[in-house]
Amino acid sequence: MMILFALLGALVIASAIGVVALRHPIHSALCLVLNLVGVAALYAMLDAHFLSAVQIIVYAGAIMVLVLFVIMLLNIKVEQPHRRGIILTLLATLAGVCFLGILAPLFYRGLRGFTDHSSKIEGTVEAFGELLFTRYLFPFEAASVLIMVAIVGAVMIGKRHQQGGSK
Amino acid sequence: MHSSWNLLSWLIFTPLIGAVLLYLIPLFHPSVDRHGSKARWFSLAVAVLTFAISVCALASFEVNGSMQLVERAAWIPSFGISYAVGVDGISLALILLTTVLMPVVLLASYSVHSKVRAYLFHMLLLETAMLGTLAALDVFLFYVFWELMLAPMYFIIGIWGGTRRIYATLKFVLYTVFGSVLMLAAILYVVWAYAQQTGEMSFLLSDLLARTELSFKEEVWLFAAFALAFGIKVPIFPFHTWLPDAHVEAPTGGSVILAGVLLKMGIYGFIRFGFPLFPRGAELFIPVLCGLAVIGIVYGALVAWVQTDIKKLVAYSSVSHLGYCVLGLVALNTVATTGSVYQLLNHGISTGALFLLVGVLYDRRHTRDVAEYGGLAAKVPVFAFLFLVFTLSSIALPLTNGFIGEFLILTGSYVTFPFYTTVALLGVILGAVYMLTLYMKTMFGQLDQAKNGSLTDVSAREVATFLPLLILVFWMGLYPQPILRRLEPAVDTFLSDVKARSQMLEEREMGFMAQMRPQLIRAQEGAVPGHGIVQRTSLKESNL
Amino acid sequence: MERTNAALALIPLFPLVGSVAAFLVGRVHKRAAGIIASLASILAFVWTAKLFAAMSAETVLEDVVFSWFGVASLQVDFTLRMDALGAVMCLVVTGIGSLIHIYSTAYMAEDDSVHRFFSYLNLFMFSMLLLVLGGNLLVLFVGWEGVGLCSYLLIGFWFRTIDYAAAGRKAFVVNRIGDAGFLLGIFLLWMNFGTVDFLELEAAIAGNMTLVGLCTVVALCLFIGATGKSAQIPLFVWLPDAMAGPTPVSALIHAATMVTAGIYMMARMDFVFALAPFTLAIVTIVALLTAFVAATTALLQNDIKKVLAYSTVSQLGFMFLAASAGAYWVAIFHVVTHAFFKACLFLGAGSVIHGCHHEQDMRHMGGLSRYMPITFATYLVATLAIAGIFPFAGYQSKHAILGALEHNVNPYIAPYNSWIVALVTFTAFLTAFYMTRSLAMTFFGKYRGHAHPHESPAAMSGVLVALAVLSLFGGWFLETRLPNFLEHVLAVAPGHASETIVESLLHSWVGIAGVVLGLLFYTSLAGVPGLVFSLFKPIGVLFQRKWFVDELYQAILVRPLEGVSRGLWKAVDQGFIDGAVNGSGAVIDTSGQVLRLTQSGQVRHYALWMFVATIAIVVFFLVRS
Amino acid sequence: MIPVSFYLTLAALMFTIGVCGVAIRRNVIVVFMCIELMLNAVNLSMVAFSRTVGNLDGQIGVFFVMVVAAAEAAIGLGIIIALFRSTRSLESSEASELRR
Repeated sequence: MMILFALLGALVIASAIGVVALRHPIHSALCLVLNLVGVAALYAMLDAHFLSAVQIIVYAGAIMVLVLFVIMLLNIKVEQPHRRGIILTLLATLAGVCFLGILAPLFYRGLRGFTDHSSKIEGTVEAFGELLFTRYLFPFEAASVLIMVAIVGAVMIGKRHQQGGSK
Repeated sequence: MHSSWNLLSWLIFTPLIGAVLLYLIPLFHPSVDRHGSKARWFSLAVAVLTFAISVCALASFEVNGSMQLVERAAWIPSFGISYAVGVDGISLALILLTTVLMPVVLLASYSVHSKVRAYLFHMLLLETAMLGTLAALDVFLFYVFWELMLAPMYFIIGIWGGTRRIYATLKFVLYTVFGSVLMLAAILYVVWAYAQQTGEMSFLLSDLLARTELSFKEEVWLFAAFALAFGIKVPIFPFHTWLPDAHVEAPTGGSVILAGVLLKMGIYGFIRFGFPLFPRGAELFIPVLCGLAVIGIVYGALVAWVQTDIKKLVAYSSVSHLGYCVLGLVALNTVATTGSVYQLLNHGISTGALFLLVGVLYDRRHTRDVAEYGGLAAKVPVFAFLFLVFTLSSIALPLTNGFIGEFLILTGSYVTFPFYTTVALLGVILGAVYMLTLYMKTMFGQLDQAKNGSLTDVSAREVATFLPLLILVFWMGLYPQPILRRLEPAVDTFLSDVKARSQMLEEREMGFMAQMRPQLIRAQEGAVPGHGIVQRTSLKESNL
Repeated sequence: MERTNAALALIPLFPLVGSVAAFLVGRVHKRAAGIIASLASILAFVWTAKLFAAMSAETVLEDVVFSWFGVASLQVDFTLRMDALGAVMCLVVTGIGSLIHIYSTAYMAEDDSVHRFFSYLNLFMFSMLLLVLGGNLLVLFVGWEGVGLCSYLLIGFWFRTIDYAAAGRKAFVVNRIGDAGFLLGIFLLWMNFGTVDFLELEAAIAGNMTLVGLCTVVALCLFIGATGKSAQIPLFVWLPDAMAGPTPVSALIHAATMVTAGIYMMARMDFVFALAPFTLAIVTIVALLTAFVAATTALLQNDIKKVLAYSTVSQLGFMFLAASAGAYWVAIFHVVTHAFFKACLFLGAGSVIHGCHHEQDMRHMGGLSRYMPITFATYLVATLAIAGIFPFAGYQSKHAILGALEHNVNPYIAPYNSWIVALVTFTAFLTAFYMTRSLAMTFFGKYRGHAHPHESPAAMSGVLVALAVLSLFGGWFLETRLPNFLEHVLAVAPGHASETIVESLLHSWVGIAGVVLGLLFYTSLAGVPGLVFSLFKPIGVLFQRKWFVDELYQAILVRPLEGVSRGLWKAVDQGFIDGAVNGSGAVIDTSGQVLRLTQSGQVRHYALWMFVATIAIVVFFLVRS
Repeated sequence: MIPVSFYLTLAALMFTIGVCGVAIRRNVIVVFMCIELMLNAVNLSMVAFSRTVGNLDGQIGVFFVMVVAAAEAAIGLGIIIALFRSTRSLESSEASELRR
C-alpha cells in the first residue's frame, strides 16, 4: 500500500511540477492529464470509487480535451522567458516554501488527534446517489442551473465576439 | 385636513413619482420628445402640483409652535429607525420656499439643451430630497435625505456645468461629504448613548431629545461634528470656498437651487438638530460661530467687491448674507432667530433671482465677465428693472423683503452681541458697494461692446419666471406678518427646548456626580470656570 | 396734544400711484408723464393743505395704515403721523415739489426717457413724504432709504455717462455709511425702551436726566446718519458729485428737501439730543467746519451747479448749527427759507443751462441778463436772499441762527460762543461773496459762450417767479408765525424783540458787504481775483481742489480697502483655504499615485499578493495562538 | 493504512505548486491549468478528510467542486478565446486594461 502511495505521490508531484515548469502549453496539459489520473488513483485508494471514475471521465476526459482543443485551436507558441519573470519565480517559490513551512507544524500538531474511520465509508455510486438526491437535492439542482448558465454564458461570449470581430 | 391624508408624504414623494414617470412614460423618450418640451411641461406640472400640496399643508397648519402633520411608521424596527415626518413653522416656511423656487427653476431650464430628461429627473429628485430633509423628524431619515440631496446636485453640476465643472463638483461633494460623515458618526454616537441609557434603540428626534443624557464633554465633541457638517453647508467663513466654484460652474437652475435651498439646510440643521441636541456644546461654540459669522459677513462682502465674474460675485454675497443668518441664529433670542429664518427665505428669493438674471445674460452672451457688459440698461430696460429690484432686495432696502430679515437679525443680535453686530453693520455698507458696483458696471455707461448691441430683452417666459419672485420681494417686504406669525411660535419652541434641555442635562450631570463623587463637582466647576455663568446670562437674555 | 385719525396715507399715496402711472402711460405718451406726475404732486399738496387748514398747532393727525411687522416685543406699525413739524415739512415738500414738477415738464421735455424721470421724481416724493410723516423710526427709515434710492436713480439718470452713474453710486454708498449709524441708534433705542414710536420714545426719554449717557451715544449714532443724508463732514463728498443729475433733481432733492432730512430727523428726535450736550457740541463743531469748508470751496468753482452744491452743504451746516444750539425751530425755519431760495437758484441755474444749451461752466456765460431777464431777476432775488439781506427770506433765518448761537447754553460750547459767531458771520460773508460771484459771472459783463442763449418757456419762468416771490416774502411771513405754530412740538426760545427796518438793514451788513465786494471783484475790478489768487496760491489751490477730500478718501479708504479685498481673495481664499483644500486633495492623490505602483494590472501579480497575504494572515493567527 | 496527513501533505504540495504556477506563468491557459491543479489539491484533501470524519459529505463537496470546475472550464476557455481574438496573444501581461 505504502509503496503504491509513494509511487502515486511521486507521479502527482512530478507531473504538477511539470505543468508549471514546462514551456510548451501542450506539454503542460499532458502533465496535467497525468496528474489528474494520479489523483484519481489516490481517490480510489481512499475508497472514493465514484469520484475516482468521475475524475477520469470528466476531468481527464472532458475538461482536458477541451483545454487541449483550445491550445491547438489558438496555435500557441512557446512562452518566452521574461527578465522580471525570474525574480517573480524566485519570489513565488519563496512564498510557497514559507507556506509549506507554516503548514508543516500545523499538520504535525493538529492532526495527531484524528482517529481514522477508514473502514466505515464506501464512496459507491449507490451511497453517493442516495445522499445527492436526499440531503443535497437543492445544491444539486442549483448546480445544474449553474451549469446551464455557464453553457449559455459560454455561447454568449463566443457569439458576441463573432459579431464584434465581423465589424 | 386630517393627518391621515398623509399630506407630507405626498408632498415629499410627488416629485419623486414625477421623476420616475419621466422615464416610464414613453412619451418623454428623446426619440419622441426631440427637444424635451413635453418632459419640461410635465415636470413643471409636477412641481406646480407639489407647490399646491404644500399650500394645502399651509392651509391645514395651525399657528402654534408644535410639530404638525406628523406621520410615523416603523422603517427598520430592529434599529429603531422610523419614517417620521412633520413640520413646524420654520420647516414649513422653508418647504414653501422650495416648492416656490422649483417651478421657477424648471421654467428657467430652457437653457439646458442636452439630456433634458435626465436634467429634469435630477431636479425633481433633488426636490424630494430637499423636502424630505426639511420634514424629517428621525435622525436617520434626515441623514438619508441629507445625503440624497448631494447626488442629484453632483450630476447637475457635473453634467450640465461649465468648463471647470469636474473640479467644482468634486470639491462640492468632498467638502460636504467630509462634514456629513462626521455628522453620521455623531448621530451614531448619540443613538448608542441612548441605547446604553434606555436599553432600546431609536433614531427618533423626540426620543433622543427627551431621554439622551450626555456629559458636557460629549456634547462639545458631538456639536463640533454637527457644526462642521452644517457649517460647511451654510457655508460659514473658512469652509466657504466650495461655494463660488460650485456656483460658477453650475447651470442656472443648479445655482438657484443651491443658493435658494441647499444653503439653508445648514442653518436649518442647526435649529432642528445641532442646538436642541447639544445645547451646552452649542453654548461653548456660540462665540466662535458668532465671530466666524461676522468675519464671513465682512469678508464675503469685501471679496465680492473685487470679483469680475458676476456669478462669483453673487456667490460671495451669499457668504456675506448667510453670515447674517448665522449671527441671528446664535444670538438665540426670538427676534434675531426669527429674523434669521426670515432672512433664509429672503436670500433664497433675492439671490435665486440674481442667479436667474445672470443666467438670462449668460444664455445670450455666454460670458459672465463683468467687463463684457456695460450700458445694458438702455438695451434691455425690463431686464435692468428686474435686476435693480433684486439688487435692492439683496442690499436690504426697506419695503423689500431683505430689510425685514436684516433688521430683525441685527436688532435682535445687538441685544446679545453689541460689538459683533456693530461690526456686522459694515456688511450693510459693503453690500451696497459691491452690488451697486456690479449694477453700474453692467447696466450703466456706454453700450460699448458690439456684441451687446444685439441683446434681446427678457422674453415672456423669463418674465413668468421672475414674476413670482418679484411679487414675493415686495409682499414679504410690505406685509411679512403672515410669515412671521408662523415662524415666531416655532422659534419660541426652539429656544425653550434648547433652554429646557440644557437645564435638564446640567442637573442630571450634577446630580449624577453628586451621587457618585461629591468632590468632583468642585473640580468640575474649577475646570470650566465661567461656563455656567455664560450659559445663565445668555439664556436669560434669550427671553426677549 | 390731541390725536385725531386722518387719511394721511393719501398724501404719499398720490405720488406713489403717480409714479407707476407716469411710468406706464409715459412709455406711450411722453408728455402725459409730466402731467400725471405733476398732478399727483399737486394733489398731494392740496390734500396736505386741506388737512393743514383743519389742524391747530396742537393737533396730531394719525393714521395707522397697517401693522407692518412684529416679532416678540418688536412690534412695528406702519404709522403715519402729522404734527405741526410734519405739516410744515409736508407743505414744503409737496409745495416746492409741485413747483419743480411743473418746471420739469418743460425742462425735461426733450429727453427720451422722460417717463422714467417723472416716475423716479414721484417715487422720491412718496419716500420723502413717508420720511416726514413717519410716526416711528422705522417708517422714517423707509423714507430715509427710499429718498436715498431715488437720489441714486436720479443722479444716475443719464446713466450712459459712467461718471454720472458712479456719482449715483457714491451718493448711495456714502449715505449707507450714515444709515449704518442711524440703524445703530435705532437698535439702542429699541433695546432700551422697547419701542421705536416717536411719541412713546418721547414719553420715555424726555427730560429723564438719568439717560444722559445713553442719549449721548444714541444722538451720536443718529447724527452719523444725519451727516450722511445732509452732507456734513465727513460724509459730504457725495453732494457735489450729485450734481450729475438733471437740474430739477438737484433743486428738489439735493437742495430743498432730501438733504434737509437730517435736520428734520434731529428736530424730530430733539428729546434725545436735548439730553446729549456732548453730542450737540460735536454737532456744532462739525457743522461749523462744514459750513466754512464748503463756503471756501464754493469760492473758486466754475461750474454753476457746483457753486450751488457747495453752497447747499454750507447752508446745511448753518441749519445744523442752529439745531445744535437747541434752536430747532430756527433750523426748520432755515430749512424752509433755504428751500425757497435754493430751489429758485438751482432752477435759475437750470434755466441758464437750458438757455445756453447745456453749458454749465460759468466762464462760458456772462451777460445773460439781457437774454433771459426773468431768470436774471429771480436769480438776483434768490442771491440777495441767501446773502442774508433784509427783507429777503434768508435774512430772517440767518439772523435767527446767529441769535441762537449767541445764546447757546451748551456747557461745552458756551465759552466759545463769540468765536463761533464770528466764524459763522465770516462764512455768511463768504456766502454773499461767492453767490454774487456766480451771479456776476453768469449774468453780467459780456457773453463769452458760443451758443444762442434764450429765455426759458413759461412753465419754467413761471415757477422761478413763484419761488422768487417766496424768497422775497417767505422769511418775513414766517418769522413770527412759524415759532408760534411749532412751539408745541419743538422747544422755541422766547422770541427776540422786533426791530425796525433800519436796524434790520444794519444787521444785514455782512451780506451787503459780501455782495458789494463780489460785484466789485467780478465786474469793474476784474483783475483783482486773479491777483488775490496768485498771492495766496496754496490756499487758492486748496479751495479750488475742494480741500482734496475726495483724493484723501480715495487714498486712505477706498484704495487700501480694495487692495485688502483683493489680497483677501487671492491670499486667503484662493491661497490659504483653497490651498489647504486642494493640498489635502493633492496629498491623497500623491499617496494614491505611490500606492498605484503596486497595482501592475497583471493577474498573476495579484494572485501572488493574495497568496502572500494569506500566509501573513495564517502567521498572524499562529503567532497569536 | 496510510495516515491521512500523508494525503494532506501531498495536497499541500500540489496546492503550493499550483499557486506558484499561477504567479509565475504568463500564459493564460497554463494559469488556468494551474488553477485546476489547486482545485484538485483541495479535492484530494477533502476526500481524505471525508474518510477521517467517516461520512460522505466531503466527497459530495468534491463532486460539486467538479461541477463548478466544469462550468469554469466552459466559461474560462470561452473568455480565453475572446481574449485571444482581441489581443492576438495569450500573455496575461497584455491584458492589463484594469490598470488604465
